[in-house]
Amino acid sequence: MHEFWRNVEPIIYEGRIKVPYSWQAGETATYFLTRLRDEQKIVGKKCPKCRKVLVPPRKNCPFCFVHTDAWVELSGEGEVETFTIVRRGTRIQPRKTPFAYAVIRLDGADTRFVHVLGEVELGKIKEGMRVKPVFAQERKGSPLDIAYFKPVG
Amino acid sequence: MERIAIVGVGQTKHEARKIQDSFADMVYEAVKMALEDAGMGVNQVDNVITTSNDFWDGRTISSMATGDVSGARGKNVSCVEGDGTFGAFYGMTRILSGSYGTTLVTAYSKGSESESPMITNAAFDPIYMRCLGLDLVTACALQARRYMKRYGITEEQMAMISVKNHLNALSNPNAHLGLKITVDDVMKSRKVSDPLKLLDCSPVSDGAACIILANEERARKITDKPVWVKGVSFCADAYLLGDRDLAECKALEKAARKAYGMAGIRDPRREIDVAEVYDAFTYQESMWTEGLGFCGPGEGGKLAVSGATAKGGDIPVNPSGGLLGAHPVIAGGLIRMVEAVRQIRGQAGAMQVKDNVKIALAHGVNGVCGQSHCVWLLGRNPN
Amino acid sequence: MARRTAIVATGQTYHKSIRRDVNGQELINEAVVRSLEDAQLTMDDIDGVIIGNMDHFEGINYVDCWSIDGSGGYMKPTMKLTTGGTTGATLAIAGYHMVASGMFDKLLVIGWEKNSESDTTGGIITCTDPIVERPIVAGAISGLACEAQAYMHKYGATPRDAARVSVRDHKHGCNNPHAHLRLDLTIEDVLHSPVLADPLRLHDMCPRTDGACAVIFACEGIAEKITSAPAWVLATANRHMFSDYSDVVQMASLLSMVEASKELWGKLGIKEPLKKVDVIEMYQPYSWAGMMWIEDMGLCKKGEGPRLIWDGVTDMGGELPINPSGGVICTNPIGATGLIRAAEIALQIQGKADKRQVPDVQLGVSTGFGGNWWTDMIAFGKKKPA
Amino acid sequence: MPEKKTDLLTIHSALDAEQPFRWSAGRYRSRFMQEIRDHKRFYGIKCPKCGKVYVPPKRVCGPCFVEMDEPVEVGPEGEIMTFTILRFSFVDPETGVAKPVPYAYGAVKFDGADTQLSHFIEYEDESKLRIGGRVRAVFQEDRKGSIKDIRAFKLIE
Repeated sequence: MHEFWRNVEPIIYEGRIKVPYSWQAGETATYFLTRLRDEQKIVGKKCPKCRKVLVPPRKNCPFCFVHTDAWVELSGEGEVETFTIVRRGTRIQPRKTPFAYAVIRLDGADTRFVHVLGEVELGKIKEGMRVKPVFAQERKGSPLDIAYFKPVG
Repeated sequence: MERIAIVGVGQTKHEARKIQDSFADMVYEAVKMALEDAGMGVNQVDNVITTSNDFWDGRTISSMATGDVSGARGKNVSCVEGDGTFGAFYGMTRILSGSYGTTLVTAYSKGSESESPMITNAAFDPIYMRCLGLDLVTACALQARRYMKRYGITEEQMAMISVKNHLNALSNPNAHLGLKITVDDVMKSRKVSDPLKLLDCSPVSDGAACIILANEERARKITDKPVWVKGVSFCADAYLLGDRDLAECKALEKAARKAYGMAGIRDPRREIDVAEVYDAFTYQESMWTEGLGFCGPGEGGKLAVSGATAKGGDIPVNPSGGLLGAHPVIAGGLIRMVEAVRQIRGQAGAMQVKDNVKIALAHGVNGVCGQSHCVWLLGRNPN
Repeated sequence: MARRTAIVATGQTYHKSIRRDVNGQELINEAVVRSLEDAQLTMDDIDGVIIGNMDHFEGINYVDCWSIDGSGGYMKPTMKLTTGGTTGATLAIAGYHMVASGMFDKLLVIGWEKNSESDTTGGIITCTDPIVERPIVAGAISGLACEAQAYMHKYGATPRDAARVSVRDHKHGCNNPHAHLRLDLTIEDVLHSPVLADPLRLHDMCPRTDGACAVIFACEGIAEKITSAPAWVLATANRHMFSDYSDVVQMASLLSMVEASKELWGKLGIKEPLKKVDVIEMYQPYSWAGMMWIEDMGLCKKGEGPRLIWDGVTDMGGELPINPSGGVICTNPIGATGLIRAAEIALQIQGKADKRQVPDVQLGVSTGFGGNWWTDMIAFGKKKPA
Repeated sequence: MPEKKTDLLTIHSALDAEQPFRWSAGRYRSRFMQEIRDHKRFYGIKCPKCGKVYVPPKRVCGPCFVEMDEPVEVGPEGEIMTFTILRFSFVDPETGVAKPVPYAYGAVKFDGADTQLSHFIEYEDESKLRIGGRVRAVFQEDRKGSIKDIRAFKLIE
């Protein structure tokens, strides 16, 4: 290699991609998110073919490729199927570490719902634990209108 | 199906950071190596498939950066966005369609140039999931716990996989992270997201890989050591994490079944001489060995500690060190194919599992928690 | 032996500047459902799904995995391809190879984009080299404007000539219910629209669109059972040269079109495409390209493009109608656009193009454009290739 | 379906949302930008097979598929191959903010180069801008090893 290109101080360009996004929720997700915001209710939608209640709701069933039809209101309570206690923090996590994510089987739903656990002793979390949603004071039509799920009783 | 062979392979040394190389500089090395390995000039390459990911590269139309150095000038070219094994599948169909005799396939990533939690968080649905701040590691931690709790698999059993693969990586000149460690080292490594600890997780590396495919007629002219494609298939499971039981890998089972059917394999554990699987985390090697039928459901933990998957075992897994040894993201699966080819040719050096490797498996994954799998069966003999 | 392969069915959304009522997966689903209805098939009949868009327009990584809810790819082989503006054509070419190879019998191919979800120019700029080009580049529009300036300088074409191309496509677009823009513009309307970047005016340019297109490819033996008029793929050719914008030196002609069309006409044994081809759906993101690139495609000599346009050769009813659908100037959901071109040619060959039908189409060509002035071309025929 | 027609939600990405990167320029472009930063000089690289001089320099000549090595100094003057004047503002992905218009942007071929570097072109009088116009680079005072060390190209009267 020619001397000119050898032991060159490597130039690094510290850049970013900063494109503003505005995702349209569509009718189905809008209904789910506005029920969280306005009535602190979790709703699912039922597929007429496989009879699964999908939470979060989808306009068409990913399993059967048919349109879902009936809305189903859930109590919001459920049980922890699995969870992880996050130790390494990143800028985009909603809470300071250590905190827990959980996969929750909501009563009356056939798909699982993933969210954050709060007001809980991390050492006490285990599979099967009954939990219920705690809604945020300030809600704006987002999955974070549920601040976290906490143990029942 | 007309016979297709891999006639040339190349890969860079995979490292934490290739600070002196642009994408093009890095990919050119792997392409040059594959052409030299096949003894081909670039004009003998009929068409080119690049695989890249716009998000990891920080550049939409990321295929633009490496088209010229992949030898695409004056040729038909395309780009698959996803793991290199998927790009290789499309490259193969470009020959089987009768349009081309040879296809050159590249795959690369520079994991060092972006913040991986931000990049993988963008794989989550922007309306329902993204604001939760999940990334590949925390989502896979949920899967790890679900799987290990379901079958009573212990962290120590998974740590054995880390010990095995990091040790194998020591004898792999291209690997990024060869380490001589013990189960205790793994158990004491920094907790990331329970049950995943630092040494349970593959690193994110910079690196590139390249393979050259040819039809039978061209393959026999190009090389006396063609490695034949015996079977290949891919399959995707449901998307949202909640739409699946994270302890299961049905898409891998379906892809493996189809690929085994094409290759005429009935007892994978006995008929496959070596497997290079997509071990982004220790628990994944255990899960994928079950999905591939090397053992029954939930027996991945026992298999990991049985010694069967070590270099001298009856079903060696990742003698190259796998992704735990080097993980240049998009090139992860194509590197598995490169290592499988070297094993069949008996050119794997200190990593060689035995001298008469007849059937090797290579496996790639797209998406979070192993949502979409591609399984390749490669062989020494055409029929 | 390669299996002859055809497009047997197509489905498109009604393309709009913004589809607030659906999210990305639901937009994709609309096109997929329409293609299945067109083929009288169900999702169970489909062997695999390939999909494409441009990541940074919606900011979603691993779209092949994300799109399962809408694409129907659940527990099926699913793969993503993306090559910038040419993505749609890249998908159609992949659809051909995957089926002709024997690995799939009935393959669903989907192109989509929701351009309303981001600032398109801000998104497209990220295609450039981050170090040498991106800090100073001014989006796709500036590159196209530079090309038009070079062509104007070399061949004396005028903004009025370009306006005639725009008027043609806007007129054609009025016949297409799926088109995003259906405005019957005059030359003066185009000339008086605001200048975006010399010499390009607003109505010379394509719009930003939310839209999806789904196409089903099938192999011989199955294609004939699905439709009485399969649109057989006769040949494909593409060139994606130039990794760096600094290499794109030939600004007054599209070098990738010169090379790709030479290969395509060679494969088809066509000496005079103007006479042999019945209809073209061209990925022409701005009016000037409608004069320049038909020269590079070999329809006429360099500099003669404007005359061909003014003589009405490329109008409906002309010798070689171009963009009966209204083309990209009327509709541009970028990831779908190249596939929409292929779908529109299939409709022409199948005689299903309603008010935009060109009579008795035997041979049609669709193209793709994007990246560093890349070109993709696909030829479709009514007669099954020998 | 929902009883009362609520207005449809749009989910906005966080205002400060961005994907940070640290791209390596690579050996050839690093040297190119250091020469600009330190000596206000421009270097290309020559293909041993076809003789083409690439600016900015890189490792491989695409058409010949051969590695290049020979550095070639080009410029300092150059010629406008083509240009445009931007009159429409858009979001610059670097800053997330719209870029002020009008400004000129064009492709400049340095004397001795075979490819063209695209950059801003500064002008007092729009009508003087033309293809073939002779230009010279104008540099920032405080240069940091970025392509922006060239403030723009200016017409030579």
